[in-house]
Amino acid sequence: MLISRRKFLGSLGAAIGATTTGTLTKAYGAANKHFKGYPGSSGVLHDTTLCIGCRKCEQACNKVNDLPQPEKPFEDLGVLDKKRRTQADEFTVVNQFGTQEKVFVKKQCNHCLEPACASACFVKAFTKTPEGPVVYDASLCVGCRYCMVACPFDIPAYEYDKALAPRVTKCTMCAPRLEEGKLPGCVKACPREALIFGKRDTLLKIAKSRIQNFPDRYIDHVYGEHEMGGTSWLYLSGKPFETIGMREDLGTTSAPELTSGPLSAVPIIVGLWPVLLTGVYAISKRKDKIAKEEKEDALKAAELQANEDMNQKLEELREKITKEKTAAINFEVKKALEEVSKEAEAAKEKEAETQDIEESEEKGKQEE
Amino acid sequence: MDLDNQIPENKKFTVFNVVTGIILAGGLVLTVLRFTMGLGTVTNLDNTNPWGIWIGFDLLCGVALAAGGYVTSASCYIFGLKRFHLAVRPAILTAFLGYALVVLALHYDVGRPWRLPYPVFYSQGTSSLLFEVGLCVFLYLTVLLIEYSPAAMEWLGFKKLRNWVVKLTLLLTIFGVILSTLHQSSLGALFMIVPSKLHPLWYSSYLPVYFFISSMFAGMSMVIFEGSLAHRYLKYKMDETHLKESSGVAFGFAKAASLVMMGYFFIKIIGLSIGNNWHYLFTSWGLWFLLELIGFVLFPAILYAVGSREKNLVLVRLAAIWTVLGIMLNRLNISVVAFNWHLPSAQRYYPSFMEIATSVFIVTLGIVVYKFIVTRMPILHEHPDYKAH
Amino acid sequence: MSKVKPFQLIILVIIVLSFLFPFIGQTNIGKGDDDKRLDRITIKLGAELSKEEMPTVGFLHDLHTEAVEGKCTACHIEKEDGVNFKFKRTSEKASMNFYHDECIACHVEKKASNEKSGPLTADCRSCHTAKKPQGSSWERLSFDKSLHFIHESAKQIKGRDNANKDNCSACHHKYNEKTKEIFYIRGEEESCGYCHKPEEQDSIRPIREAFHDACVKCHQALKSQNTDAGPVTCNGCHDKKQQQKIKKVLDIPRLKRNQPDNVAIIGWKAGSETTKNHMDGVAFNHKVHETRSQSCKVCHHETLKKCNDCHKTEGGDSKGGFISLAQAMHNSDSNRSCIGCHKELTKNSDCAGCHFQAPVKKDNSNSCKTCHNLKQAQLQTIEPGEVVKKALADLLKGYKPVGEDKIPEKVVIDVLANEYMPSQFPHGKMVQAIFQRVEKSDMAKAFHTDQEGLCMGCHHNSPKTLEPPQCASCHSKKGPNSDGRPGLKGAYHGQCITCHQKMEVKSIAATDCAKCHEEKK
Amino acid sequence: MNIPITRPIREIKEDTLETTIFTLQDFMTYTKGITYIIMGGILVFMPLFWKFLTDGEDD
Repeated sequence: MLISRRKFLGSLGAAIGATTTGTLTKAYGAANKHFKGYPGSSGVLHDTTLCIGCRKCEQACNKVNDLPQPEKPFEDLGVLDKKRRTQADEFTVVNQFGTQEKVFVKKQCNHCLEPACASACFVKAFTKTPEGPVVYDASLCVGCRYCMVACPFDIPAYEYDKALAPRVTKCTMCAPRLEEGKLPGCVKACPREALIFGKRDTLLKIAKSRIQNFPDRYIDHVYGEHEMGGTSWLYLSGKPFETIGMREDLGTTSAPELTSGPLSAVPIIVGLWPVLLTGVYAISKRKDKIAKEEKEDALKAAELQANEDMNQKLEELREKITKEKTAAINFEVKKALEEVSKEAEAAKEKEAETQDIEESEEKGKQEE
Repeated sequence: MDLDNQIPENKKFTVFNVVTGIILAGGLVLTVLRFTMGLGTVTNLDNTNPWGIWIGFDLLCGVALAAGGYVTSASCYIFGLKRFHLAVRPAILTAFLGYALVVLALHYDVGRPWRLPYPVFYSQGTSSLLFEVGLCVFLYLTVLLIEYSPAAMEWLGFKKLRNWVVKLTLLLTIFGVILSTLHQSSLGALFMIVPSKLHPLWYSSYLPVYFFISSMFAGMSMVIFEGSLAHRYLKYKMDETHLKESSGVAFGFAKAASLVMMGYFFIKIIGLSIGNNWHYLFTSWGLWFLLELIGFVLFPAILYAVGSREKNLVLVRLAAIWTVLGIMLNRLNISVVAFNWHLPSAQRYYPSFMEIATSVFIVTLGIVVYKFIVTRMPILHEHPDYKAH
Repeated sequence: MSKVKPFQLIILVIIVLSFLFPFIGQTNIGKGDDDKRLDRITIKLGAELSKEEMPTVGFLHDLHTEAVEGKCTACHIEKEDGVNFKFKRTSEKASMNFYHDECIACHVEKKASNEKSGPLTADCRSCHTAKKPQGSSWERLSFDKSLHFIHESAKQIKGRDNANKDNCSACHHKYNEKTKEIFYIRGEEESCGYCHKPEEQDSIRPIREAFHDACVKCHQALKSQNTDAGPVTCNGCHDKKQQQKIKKVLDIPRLKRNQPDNVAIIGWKAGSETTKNHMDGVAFNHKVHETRSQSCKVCHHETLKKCNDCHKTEGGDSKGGFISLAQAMHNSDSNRSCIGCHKELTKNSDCAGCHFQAPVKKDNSNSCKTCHNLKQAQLQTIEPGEVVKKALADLLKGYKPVGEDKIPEKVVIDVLANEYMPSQFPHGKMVQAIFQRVEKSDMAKAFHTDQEGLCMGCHHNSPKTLEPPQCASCHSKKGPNSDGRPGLKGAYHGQCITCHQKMEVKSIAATDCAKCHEEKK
Repeated sequence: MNIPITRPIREIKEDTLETTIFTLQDFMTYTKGITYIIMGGILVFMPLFWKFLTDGEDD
């Protein structure tokens, strides 16, 4: 399926606009997004039944990529006795399998349609080009080696001996040569045409017709047609692929598909967590507030109670005092009336007592 | 009672100083080696095993164990559990240092460390989970720095700025939780791309969830563990509240960790069932998996439960150490031990002495810086000027 | 912190183990071949074992034969002319106790006489080991033509039918269900497997039992008479090394079972007047095909009946698995069919050089005629045997040689010469080598009607001619075509290297470039 | 076989500014790029909105 989109203009508005128009005009459901890779992209068909293990491809690769000369010359076929993998200075290796009937298999980057290295790279140092090759841009690479972890075919290698600017290296399908209209170095060098360069679709057809024409010669499977979402490099074999060092348990799910799940979970977290967390915060805050309010209410109530109690006491006191006063006055009046006729010295003493009572009365008022 | 700048008599040749001195000196030699001779000289990494313990231990374990920062600040500020307040600053500091060291360790591991800002500022590989990890770690490190800064400002006496930053606490905490959720889980999701390389018992579509959930109890255990260490060696730096209430923090986290670990145990079983990987349990890999799951998740979970019920601090601390080891085991299993499991042992990775020494160097560096800060800044006690929070 | 506490120690050990694990866990402890024996008989009592039961016993027969010095009667009950092959009983079922009693009794006896004895009562696990045996080195013994002839011609073997001098009736028999007796009819011998199936069927003994009973019993009997006898131990027949020691007779006289020399295989009822357009009949040389196959079974299944007894011309019936005669003869996936077997023969190193390179496609109309060469009319007039004989003779007459002067001796291949010098191709030598290989075989000569046709092995896709077009006419110098046709370089190398590989021309390695074209200096 | 290498397959139609995505990898990079921007927007917007939402209340 092809998805139409507006060119990414970099602004949020345009981006949102693009997604909405995309969904409105084309109305593609999320579940049926299916990408078939670049139409007309190139690849290489490796027919392992034809390979004679001459290492001419390795030699050519070494030459066109200006790699350092290996310890043992390419004519030394004893190298094949040991299983090898791609290294920083060997973009392709030929391995030998079987003891009686020997099978030779060339190993290099398979140039996946959905490359795991590109999916894993956090600086976009890997690109699947529309022409087919997966190319690497050393000027972006940080050297984290996640691409090497991600690659299901164990292809990318790393310049471990370089201290400061190590690169990840791998076969480029000779992308620079392709641009000049030349064939990849290995394909050109293969004397047996065990490597054919062409459009991937064409190669698939050729591979299938070979299987049909020579059913005894081939395993009925084109390796790379669907493996890890399909690869630009395709393989034919007469022996089960598992026995010639090619994993058959990789499945057909491509790397971007494998990671799309967790990647799509991320935005949801950013959307939900603020809501959830502020919600929790608000609830806990509110709980605190209620608790505080309740506490304050209780305090106020207690205060109120205390005030009332005091007022009552004061009232009682006042009443008592007033009563005493009146009683005293009455008593004094009575006494005065009774003793008016008494002596003048005795009258002076009584006056002082009355003054004392008045003072205490003033004190009570001040307290109020 | 001024706890700041109260440093014990300056004994130069204590055991601690001598040992750390040797390690740091060795680390410097290794640093020179790494940046002059390259990764190939210092590490046992090769093209088939591109990630070793610098990623498995320094990055994965480092990030998981530094989760104490978001766990503690979230429980204090968002969930309003005020009793964890005294644990927030040490936790934030450890988290900050932890992440800073993770970034430091990455400088050793990646080929061109000066390009580490590239994914964020220059060329965004948005389809990569490592991009998400990078972006979040970068942002979270910033958040942690700001969260930690009041302590430094109190020490330096920048009163106004400090008060302004403190007002951001809630916002930063929420940011911290979001960012932590993202990158803790993304670290697990890093391995989603390699179903063909990681052993099926560890590979699961729930990897991100496992990493996130386990980071929670990793963080809590780390806070308890650090607390017990600080209690032992930095007691003189603690104020009364700390001394009185730190066991409360331990029991609180013990209870929480125990609960989360039980949940984690069961979601691991669910993962086993969803992947239909039961038959692997009866292989030697299965025993190893069960050791991790039962020996280092279920067992410490029960230890925690018993410890918090009986208010047994020793048991809780033991459980914390156990859990921390379990987290390390889990992260190393995923990144190193069960990774490339199908390869013959000759092609497997085994860390070199220098790799281990570098990791030890970085951890030691962390302890030294922690000690430096804690002995000077108001981390384990409150600054007298800012008593009322 | 001065004293190491137990839990600190445990943690330390676990950390160390955790680092060592991938190496300990993944180290493969080599499994020896010691456990590979061929004489292991699993003693099974009825159904599947339940979990509570002890594992089955793997009984080593040869070990016991040795211990009792070859006396079968130590364990087997004697019956007329031989022993019963069930352990210490004739036909009744055995039980656990039975085995325990009988086995251990003997072991105890041995022990008592201070000889090396087997496990006793208490050593349950010595016999009942849960350890799975690491496969078996047991090999099926192929009773091929050579072995058949050895038995057929052995003087010490006496047939049950005194009327015939030969040995056939000693083994081959039929069974009368009413009288429950076996009898022999001359000329109707069949393969043992026709009645004796791998498992017991219709109360006919399974083939394994029948063979062991017949062979071992006879060998044992002959051995006791001190005459030259065949093997009596498991090892003797089923060990690969022992099998290789068996004498191979190469020049084997024809078997005598009244079989025809020549057969006319026809798609219509013999003698019936028919106007229908049938395919011509096939002249089949039965006699030659006999010498080419290891046993009659190769073509005839187990029955040794005529093909059209089961494979009827008009569609098949249940007896022939609903496979018609035409299908049976042309099925390219079966080694029993003409086409299938001949196709298999093209994989021989003498043939594969050309045939490997030829794609599977519909055979051309001419190829049918090679076999279908008997006209219906001829068969009605002349005696069929004679017609077939003549047709077969005609077949070989067709092979016409090409004059040597018409074959170029040397061809210089220089169209592509670039990195290397032009190749000096010894065309004549090559052609002669191919001719020689073809002429070795009558079959090849019959099918490749003339030498000119052999040229087309390399000069393929061209009509038969002595002046084929240049390779570059179809194969581009620039490389492969998008229809899958190889480029010139691929075509040359493909043709030469594949042929050398398939015809096992080992003197020239595919990677030895300079052998064919010198390197430019 | 010499197959001319076809150049820009990711054609950009000038009038509509439309391009076609052929690989899931490109699709993920593109959509995730936009999503990251949106995520940034959310992180800025939500606190402001929260502020707006709770401003009237006295804490």
